Amino acid sequence: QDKRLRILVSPKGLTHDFWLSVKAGADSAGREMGVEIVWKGPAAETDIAGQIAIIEDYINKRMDAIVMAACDTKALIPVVERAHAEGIPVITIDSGLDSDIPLSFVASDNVRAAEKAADILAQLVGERGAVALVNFIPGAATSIWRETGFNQGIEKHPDIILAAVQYCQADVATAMTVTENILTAQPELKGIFAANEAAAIGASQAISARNLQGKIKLVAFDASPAEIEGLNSGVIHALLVQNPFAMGYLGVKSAVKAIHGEPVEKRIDTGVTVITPDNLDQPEIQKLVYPLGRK
Amino acid sequence: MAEESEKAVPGTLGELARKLASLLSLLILGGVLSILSPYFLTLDNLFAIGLQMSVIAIIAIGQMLIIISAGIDLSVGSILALSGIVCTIFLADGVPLGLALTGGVAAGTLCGLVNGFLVSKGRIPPFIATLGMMGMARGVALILSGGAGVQLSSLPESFIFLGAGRLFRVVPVPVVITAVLAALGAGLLKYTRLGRYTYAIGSNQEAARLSGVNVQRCLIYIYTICGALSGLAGVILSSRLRSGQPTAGTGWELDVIAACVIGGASLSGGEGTIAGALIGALIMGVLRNGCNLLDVSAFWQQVAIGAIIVIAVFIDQYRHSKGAA
Amino acid sequence: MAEESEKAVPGTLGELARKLASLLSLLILGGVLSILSPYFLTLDNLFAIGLQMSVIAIIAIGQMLIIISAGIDLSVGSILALSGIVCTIFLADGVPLGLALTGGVAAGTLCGLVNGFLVSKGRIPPFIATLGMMGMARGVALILSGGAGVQLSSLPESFIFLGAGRLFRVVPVPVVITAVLAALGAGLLKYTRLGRYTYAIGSNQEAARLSGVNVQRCLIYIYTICGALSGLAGVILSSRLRSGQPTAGTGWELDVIAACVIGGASLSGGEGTIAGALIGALIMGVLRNGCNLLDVSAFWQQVAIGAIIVIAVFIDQYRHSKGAA
Amino acid sequence: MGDQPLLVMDRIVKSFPGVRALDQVSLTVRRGEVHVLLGENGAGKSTLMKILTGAYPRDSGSILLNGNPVEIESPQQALALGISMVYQESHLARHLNIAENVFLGREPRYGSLPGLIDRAALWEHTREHLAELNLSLSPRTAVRSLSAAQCQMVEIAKALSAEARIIILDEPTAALAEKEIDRLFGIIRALKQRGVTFIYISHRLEEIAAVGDRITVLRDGRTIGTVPSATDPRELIRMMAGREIGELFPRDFSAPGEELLRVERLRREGVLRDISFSARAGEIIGLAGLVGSGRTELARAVFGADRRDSGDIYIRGESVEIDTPEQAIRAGIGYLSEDRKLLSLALGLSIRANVTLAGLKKYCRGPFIHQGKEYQAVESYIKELSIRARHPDQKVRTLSGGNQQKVVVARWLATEARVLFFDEPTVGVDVGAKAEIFSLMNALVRRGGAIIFISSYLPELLAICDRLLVLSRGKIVRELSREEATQEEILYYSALGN
Ligand SMILES: Nc1ncnc2c1ncn2[C@@H]1O[C@H](COP(=O)(O)OP(=O)(O)OP(=O)(O)O)[C@@H](O)[C@H]1O
Ligand SMILES: Nc1ncnc2c1ncn2[C@@H]1O[C@H](COP(=O)(O)OP(=O)(O)OP(=O)(O)O)[C@@H](O)[C@H]1O
Ligand SMILES: [Mg+2]
Ligand SMILES: [Mg+2]
Repeated sequence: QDKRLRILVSPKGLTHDFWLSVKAGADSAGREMGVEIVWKGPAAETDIAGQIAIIEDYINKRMDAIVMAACDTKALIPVVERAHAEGIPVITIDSGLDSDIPLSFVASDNVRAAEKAADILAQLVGERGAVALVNFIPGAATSIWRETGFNQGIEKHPDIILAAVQYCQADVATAMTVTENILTAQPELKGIFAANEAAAIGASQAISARNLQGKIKLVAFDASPAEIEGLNSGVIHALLVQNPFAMGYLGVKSAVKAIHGEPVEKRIDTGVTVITPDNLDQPEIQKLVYPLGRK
Repeated sequence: MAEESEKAVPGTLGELARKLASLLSLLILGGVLSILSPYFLTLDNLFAIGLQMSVIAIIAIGQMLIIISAGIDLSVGSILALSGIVCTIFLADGVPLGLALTGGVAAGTLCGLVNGFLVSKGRIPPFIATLGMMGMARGVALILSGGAGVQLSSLPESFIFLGAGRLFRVVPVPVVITAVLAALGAGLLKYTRLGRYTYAIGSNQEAARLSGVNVQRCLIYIYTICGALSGLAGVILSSRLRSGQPTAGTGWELDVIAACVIGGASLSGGEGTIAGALIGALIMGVLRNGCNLLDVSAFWQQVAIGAIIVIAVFIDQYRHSKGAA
Repeated sequence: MAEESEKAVPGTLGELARKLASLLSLLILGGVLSILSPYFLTLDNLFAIGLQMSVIAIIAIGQMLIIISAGIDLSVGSILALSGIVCTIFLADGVPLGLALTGGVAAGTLCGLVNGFLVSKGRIPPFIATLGMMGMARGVALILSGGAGVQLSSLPESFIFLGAGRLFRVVPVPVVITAVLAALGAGLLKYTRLGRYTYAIGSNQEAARLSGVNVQRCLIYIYTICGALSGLAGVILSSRLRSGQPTAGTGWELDVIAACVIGGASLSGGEGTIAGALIGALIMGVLRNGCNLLDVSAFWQQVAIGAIIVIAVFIDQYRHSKGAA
Repeated sequence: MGDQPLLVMDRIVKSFPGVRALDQVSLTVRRGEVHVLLGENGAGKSTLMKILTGAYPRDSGSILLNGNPVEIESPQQALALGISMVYQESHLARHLNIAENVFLGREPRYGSLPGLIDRAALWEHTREHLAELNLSLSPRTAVRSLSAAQCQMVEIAKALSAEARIIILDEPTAALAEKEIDRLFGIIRALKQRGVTFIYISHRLEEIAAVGDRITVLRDGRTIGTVPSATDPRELIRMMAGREIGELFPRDFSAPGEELLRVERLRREGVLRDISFSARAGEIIGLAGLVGSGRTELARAVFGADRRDSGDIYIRGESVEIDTPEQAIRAGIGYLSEDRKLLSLALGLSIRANVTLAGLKKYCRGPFIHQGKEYQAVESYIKELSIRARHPDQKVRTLSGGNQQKVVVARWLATEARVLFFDEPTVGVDVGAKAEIFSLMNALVRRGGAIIFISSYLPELLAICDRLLVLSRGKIVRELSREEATQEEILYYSALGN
């Protein structure tokens, strides 16, 4: 039989460029180190039980290591404990666990990044006026962290008020609809923070459909091609970019180390970079935005 | 319910009362919102609602046909996504616009055709056949797009016009398309054999068969039409979003079915009108819009929309039985 | 389909054939998987499937009752989440375990009771009543939890046991609970008045009413039972998840209904068994598990599951009509 | 107080939207009598009885039982007061078995636990009741597999088993043949001895004389009067209709023309055995036989509604392929089925949609329906068959039973079919309307059509058929010419194969 190591990489979701970049990073590490990567996540980011079932099934299939972005900080602890008991090392990426079992947590700091987003947005709108938050899934950990961070950030700017918070369920069409409605209800709105890719794309479509590009400042998370496009065309003013490629890549690398019994770093911060039209052309930014080269 | 139906108002008067009941819910809702929010009754906002709802409404027209025939189509949301992906992939590959649009709609039509075959020839209950298609169409959309949105580097003007254009600089194009399709659908139901047979099949399939209706062929037509409309809706949505989204329309099947039922359709078949589907879709749209305008928190919004759906149908039901008892 | 019912095999023989047909699908599926994957037929894996499916299966028992009565319950997933939240909030507040569990189940029961009232007294079609409840229960779950999962600082041993324990160190507790509830449900359907009335209502509601069956009360019981079972499932799930999750069970209503229909229920009522619900739930579970064991890519998995659901019902349908024609 | 009437319904009023179905109707029923309700289709008989059983609420009026006013708001209350009813429309739960239907709502209890059913007792009691009706069916037979007549017998068993003081029978014999009817009458008489009171609705006047004591006649939702059952039938008809009815069985016999339909060696496993016959233009052929003899099956097999195992069908001498009803209709064959509710009517749709369903192509240009032509045709049928309706767009569900039946008859008259199978077309139809239906049948065959007429009501068959085919156990055992045929003859041959 094939003696190649097999590593399960389980993201929270399968769609959107963010997770595809994580996959690209994982695959790239897999090729580099000659291990087989199995990419398997739940259909929706809210499907915690689905992720548990996947991890269980792959424990039963005797994977050599598990790299996962946990759909929930607590709920996956029991399966991870089981993996530990079976001697399968676990590494968390992007979204961690309230447990000591994962040998490493490879992620950026969502709260801090969202706080930074608030600062940037405040600066863009001139430290005064109403702004709105288009968040993604109510209840999802990342979504909560970003909302928390954004709120903390806004509090530091006394003349900025957060006028509306809506959720888009990580769906572009819904994001467009809620943004349109916010724009109707808040004619004085100065800026919007879109907390993930779907929210950003939907919000930018709504803004350009009303010819408000430039008038409404849009700051968003992630860096999908559509968002870069928005940055170029002036609808989006700043992007907070994590490094999903690095998460996937370093996650798998740490997993391989762990399998071989080598020590791994408990916390690896992959950082957050702010991209604006000004720094977009810099080579290191380009590498971040197009980890696999331009399509 | 058997009890309720026995009290049904006969003839056109009852139909009218029924239609008016859901229309009434819509008007009450609109009235309340215009008082509560100064932004509600603006032309911009009304067109925005129309625009937001047009995609749902187009699908609801097809879904209404299926519900009248006592079926159900759970795959509409997935078909919408698949068609959008097919269309945008074609566009991204430089296929001429006309061909790309046709391709998108054709993909939806094909899915509908398969649904129709499974239901009629395969005798698979519509719920299961379309549940299967729901998974398959979504899966194919994800496979084709690789899971990410399909971005278009260059956007043909006329493609944008489809979703974002305005006729005479005022009326959004999707709203116009919806109106035209609704008129066609209503005409189909009222003035053609297929329409009449749809009601007959939904009311008593065996009686229709024994009266010489080719039930299987009718069902295939109906599901195919619904697939085609979902496909068209997907193409329009992808024009609005300026991209193909493999996850678009997730969960919309329930919204669309709710729109039909709020608009007076009965899931046991034989009842329903296109006007009802439109009113139902509008009620859903106005509700969502209203909650956003009033900045109802997202959590309370779920509670409110759930409650109002029930209340809207309750009013309908109540007036209905009142008028008859 | 009217045609199908006419050809139906009379009496118990037909029932048996029908049951065997879905059992056959399950066995074929299991057989194929044991050949394809060495991991499938391990005790660990079989218990894992049982554990994963037990929550769905418990809800499917309740859903089956409702489907037999010609209704449908779309709110089961939301009720599951709400019950889990209520139970874990109580636990987090230091309420004794027994009370917290009761509270969770009671929340589900209450939702079911409201469903029952809306459907029976309010004459609201089940689809709409439970669609409304789906929004409301989910909204309340989100509000109570503030949108985040409810974390428990200390976890009572016996709470963990409920979802993760093993009876005699072997059989997972949820599997045992499912088996007991299934036996009770099957007994209810077969040996009690309520059970027979459920079939009668689904078969011909007006006939049941005219025979002196208190249709409204029966419906209230049935929806309440389904709510209670969803609540219990929610409590078990929150024990498995060691937290309350406001988004748990999203979209599960379709899985549960599919399990029932695969297991031989008809959405037009009057047909179905608890054994069928279990087999249906198992088929769904084995499918998912099998796709994981075989490393089917997630997107293809959606296609495959969609296709196999259709095929499973097709086999059922085919054997059914074969046996009768 | 032996003279006090058992039941008094006093000035009952009931309106449906747009129609006053009952206008101050009064009814007095004595203890231990069989009280007949008579009236044209739509007169209000069923509605009055549904008010008595709590199936409908009444608008005003009062009900006295033993002189005491009672409120009956639900079927449960009526049952508790000892009132049970066989409804005109079948009300069986098709997914349950016979025993469960017979005792639905009154299951024998098991032990002290609430809600448990004593299944052994359930089977046993049901078996007794079935035996009483001479029905050789297992109590566990699923109702969906029963024929219309068997269903009707089960409904009767259900009403009788309730051990009620008042039993209402709304056209119980509509689907039954001679033998079953005799048995039913025997049971009615026996129960009468035991003090049970019956209210009996039927359109068969000679039945009424045989079993009834007194007759109350309704017309247009009003009470016309109560008379003894010995009253002259012509007088009864005059009371019902308010006018004289012409000939009851209008038919002019003439020499048959060319052969329209020929069926050869038709077989269907277990139901039909080697059936061959032909029908010629201008003929009405009767199909006689006992319940379950396969008459319905024969018609369905020729019509393509059921699969055939073998057999050829010729139209005007040419072999035709008929596997579906659609093909049959295209070949010019029609089939009016015996169960109007399950197999014929789209109850939720309008009269118009129902009447034109089978012949819709006639009113179409391409795929489009010519609504004007359609309305015109439907309105003319409503007139010809005197369907009591306010508008062609009225829902069929809101029509009285007999009027619903007329809609089905109109549907098949409205097709261009030249060969029509009429399976119990006169079920529940009043005397006047029956004459109208026969006269339309007569007109149809005179224009060169042929009708194969299935009826369990022998006087009808004898009066209007050119010849009769007697079926027994799925085989044609005898052909009788109009001259040869008598009731005794038919019954003799019907029983032959058994
Ligand atoms: N549910 C209903 N809604 C509206 N009208 C109704 C309804 N039921 C009956 N009617 C009307 O009430 C009148 C009386 O009907 P009913 O059924 O009592 O007649 P009937 O005497 O039993 O006739 P038949 O001999 O045909 O059975 C008819 O005009 C009928 O159309
Ligand atoms: N749906 C069915 N499933 C199984 N058997 C059936 C069904 N319908 C009828 N049968 C059986 O077929 C045989 C003949 O049918 P049927 O009773 O319809 O004949 P018929 O001569 O038309 O009598 P009827 O007077 O009842 O119309 C009977 O033995 C009956 O029990
Ligand atoms: Mg009647
Ligand atoms: Mg018959």
